[in-house]
Amino acid sequence: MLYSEKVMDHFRNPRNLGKMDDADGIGEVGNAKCGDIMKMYIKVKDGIIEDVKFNTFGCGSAIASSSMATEMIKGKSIDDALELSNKAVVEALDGLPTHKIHCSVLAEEAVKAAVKDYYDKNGIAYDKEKFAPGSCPTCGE
Amino acid sequence: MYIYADNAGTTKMSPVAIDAMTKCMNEVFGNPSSLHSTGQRAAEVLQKAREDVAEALGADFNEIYFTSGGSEADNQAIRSAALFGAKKGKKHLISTKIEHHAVLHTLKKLEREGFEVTLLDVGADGIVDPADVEKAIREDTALITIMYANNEIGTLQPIDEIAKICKEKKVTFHTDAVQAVGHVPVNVHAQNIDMLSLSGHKFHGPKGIGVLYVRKGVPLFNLIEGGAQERGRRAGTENIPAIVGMAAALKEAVANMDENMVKIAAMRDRLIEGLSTIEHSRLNGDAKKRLPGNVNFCFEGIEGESLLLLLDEKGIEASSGSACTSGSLDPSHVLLAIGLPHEVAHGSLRLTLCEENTPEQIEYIIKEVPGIVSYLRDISPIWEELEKGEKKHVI
Amino acid sequence: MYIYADNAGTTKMSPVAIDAMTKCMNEVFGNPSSLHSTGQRAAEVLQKAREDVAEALGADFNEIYFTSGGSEADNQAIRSAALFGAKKGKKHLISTKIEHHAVLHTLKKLEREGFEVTLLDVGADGIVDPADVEKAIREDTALITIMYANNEIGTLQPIDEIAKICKEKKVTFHTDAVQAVGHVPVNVHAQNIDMLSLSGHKFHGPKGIGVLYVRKGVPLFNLIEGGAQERGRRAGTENIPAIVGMAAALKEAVANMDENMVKIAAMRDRLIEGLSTIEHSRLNGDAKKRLPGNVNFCFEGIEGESLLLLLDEKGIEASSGSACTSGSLDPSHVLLAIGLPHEVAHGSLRLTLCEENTPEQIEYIIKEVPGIVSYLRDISPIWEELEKGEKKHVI
Ligand SMILES: Cc1ncc(COP(=O)(O)O)c(C=O)c1O
Ligand SMILES: Cc1ncc(COP(=O)(O)O)c(C=O)c1O
Ligand code: FES
Ligand code: FES
Repeated sequence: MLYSEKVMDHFRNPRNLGKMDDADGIGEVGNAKCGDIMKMYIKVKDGIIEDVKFNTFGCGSAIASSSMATEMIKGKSIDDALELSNKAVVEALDGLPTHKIHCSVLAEEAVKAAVKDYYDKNGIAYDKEKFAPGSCPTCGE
Repeated sequence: MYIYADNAGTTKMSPVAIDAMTKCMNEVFGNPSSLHSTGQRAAEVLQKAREDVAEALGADFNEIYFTSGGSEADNQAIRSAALFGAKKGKKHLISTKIEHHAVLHTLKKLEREGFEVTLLDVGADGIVDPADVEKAIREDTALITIMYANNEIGTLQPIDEIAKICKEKKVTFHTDAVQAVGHVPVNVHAQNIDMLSLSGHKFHGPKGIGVLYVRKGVPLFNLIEGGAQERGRRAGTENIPAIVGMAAALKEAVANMDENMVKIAAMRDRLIEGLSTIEHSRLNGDAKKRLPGNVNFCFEGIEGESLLLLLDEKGIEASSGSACTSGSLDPSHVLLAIGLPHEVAHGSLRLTLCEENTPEQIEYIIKEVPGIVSYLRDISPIWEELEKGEKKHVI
Repeated sequence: MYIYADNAGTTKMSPVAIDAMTKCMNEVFGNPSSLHSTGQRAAEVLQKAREDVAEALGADFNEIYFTSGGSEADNQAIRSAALFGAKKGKKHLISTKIEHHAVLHTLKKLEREGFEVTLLDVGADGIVDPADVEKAIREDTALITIMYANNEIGTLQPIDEIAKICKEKKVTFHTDAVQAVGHVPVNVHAQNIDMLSLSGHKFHGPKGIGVLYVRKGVPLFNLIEGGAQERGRRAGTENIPAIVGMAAALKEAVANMDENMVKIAAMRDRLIEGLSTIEHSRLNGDAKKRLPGNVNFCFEGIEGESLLLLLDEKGIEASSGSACTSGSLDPSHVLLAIGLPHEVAHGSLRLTLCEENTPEQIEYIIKEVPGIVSYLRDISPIWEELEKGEKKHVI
């Protein structure tokens, strides 16, 4: 099988799927041209990500990666969420095919983008370096 | 319900072909180059299969070269015509933007070797205009290679007109007929085709075997050097069981073609009708000038791979021009060539039918697809923008 | 009695291989590039076969490239090494005079394209001297390709020594092991082999399928362009049934190798002993450093084809280095390379055994050959001259 059981589980039954009307931060990454867009919503209270939701346009591994990423940051502090790496997502999914690794990169970036939006909206200062618009390893965008 | 609707990807071998092949593996194992009885028996069986294949194509038996499949046949035909052209100073090759990669990548390589390649556009209907072919021909054109039927959107190209132009202008004409042979009538002599490629596994025959037809008088160069098999033009011990299996499948396909075409086209048209009710969807490729079994749709706002995986869960096996399925991230070059924007090209679904499919299966597909499309649109950020009017619908 | 003794020509498929293949044709018909269950099932089966083949060769699975046979593998390996060599200004290729035509003709073609080819002599025993290989290496040597075992006279080449020299001198080493794999131990990593070709039908597997092993780090160019199969290095829908059949046959051959080698070599040695009693005959190739199943004799004063036809009448299926069997009139380049004069080279007989042959069959052959040889000598004007002393016996 192309995908692990974990990937298929998260693809079939995505966790935290949907929109959030009263989100504190929204991040959207990816690009329709190359076939993948992730939109992530976070609800933050006292520096803790209380709730998270996502919508994804993309392949099986894009949907599974976003689902897994939301699960990994839900209930965590923002600092912890910012530590989430695409590697951790891939590991949690029991691996991804090589040409699908970029989907996990998008998931990592979606989390960062949502946090950045939250910081921007609330006038919280942050280290711009950390949020350097990560160029996609695959398409360079 | 289990539905195999990826017959353009590959087909299930017919029992007739499996039997012919298994019988051959057990009884006709000889090397046809060997002088002894076992070898000569193999040589006879090979000759019979060659004649059968020739008959099915309207060719002479000594115009048939067995290859390991469609890709090899395409490579050999194009490289051969290019090399013989170059000897006469002709280094211009003409093809279309919607060819299979076996053709496109071979042309790309020849381009790097100093040939000039013109890739013709096709219309929004996925069909090349013979007038464009005629206009593209130059003094130094060595070859025109245009596929008989497209593997993604199923469009049938105006092969008769193109071949006639080539004949008049004295340019060698090759057609990749991998998707056509066994499905629609083909007669190489009547249609003035100089070279034609086909592949066994696309019409319920075995994999790893194909044919390059080369009209008598058209020179052929070896892609694989070695023994004197295939009249010295393709080395390697002949794959008799596969050749026999392919010949059996082709004979069967041709014998049942008229009947199958009507039956399959009816299912195709019903499927197109049913999927067309999904809003912001579109059929890719001309509705009528297409293979009897090909249905190819785009659904705006969704991505092809997820659609395929969810269909598979429902027992429906299909394919997509979507990049994600092939290990590359570029969407189908065919869908781009017919003018679809990237984001729409990512949301394609190809259902390719054969005579084994049933009207009940078609109704089941029509029932299941809309729900899956809706679900994927619901979770798609693009669809949200489209619906909110933040982005314009393309289809 | 019916005796098939042309196993170097091709083998009868083993029931295990036929079963594996037939099962696959019926059950695993998918295209491994397809995402749906049927396709993914095929991808799994393909991966398993790749691992099995790799294990049998002492390679990693991602060093295995499936091809349509030994000829294609030879062509791709040699052309690839030549092209990558040329990029670095290395345009010298080394091989031997006794290679298979798949190698020799590819080299000949490269020569016409501007490469320089050194074809090493072999000794009267049919074996190349590693010292000659070492001496032939130049600064601009891109490739050394030397067969593992010769297909006509069965001689085993000093592959370990040659590969070691190549490793020291940093020259890519390819070996055509079509006649060796499945018959004698081969371990590509342990033996420092960079590239190796094999063919399924030489060890009771299917025809039309082979392997090119390419060590990790050695660049590989495509002979067949198109889809991204075989990690982008060999286009064409994977021939899963044949790959599975070959893997099954190879596993079986390797598992029984020790036992078979002893059994077959004993029959070989008895056959050599028996045929040696015929006067003015000689064994071609070293008596010990040869494939367990290979017996190759020359009988002065007769011509190979007539011998084969008469043997066939007696139920003995064999082959000959004789020209007539291959459509060319030149005697075997291998027999000439070991120093036989033309007239003797025409009178050769190759009997190649497998584990299916029996000691009774060997005795039958030993009983029948002398009479046929005598008969042909009786009707031969050359023999008359030899007997009268007008010409000198060569052997
Ligand atoms: C030494 C050798 N190399 C290459 C080949 C070619 O193999 P195939 O006929 O499978 O292409 C053969 C057999 O014919 C052979 O004996
Ligand atoms: C149009 C077309 N050409 C060529 C090929 C290549 O055929 P094969 O996979 O048998 O090499 C295919 C199928 O994959 C095809 O659809
Ligand atoms: S953003 Fe999707 S591949 Fe680069
Ligand atoms: S979204 Fe296409 S590869 Fe992941």
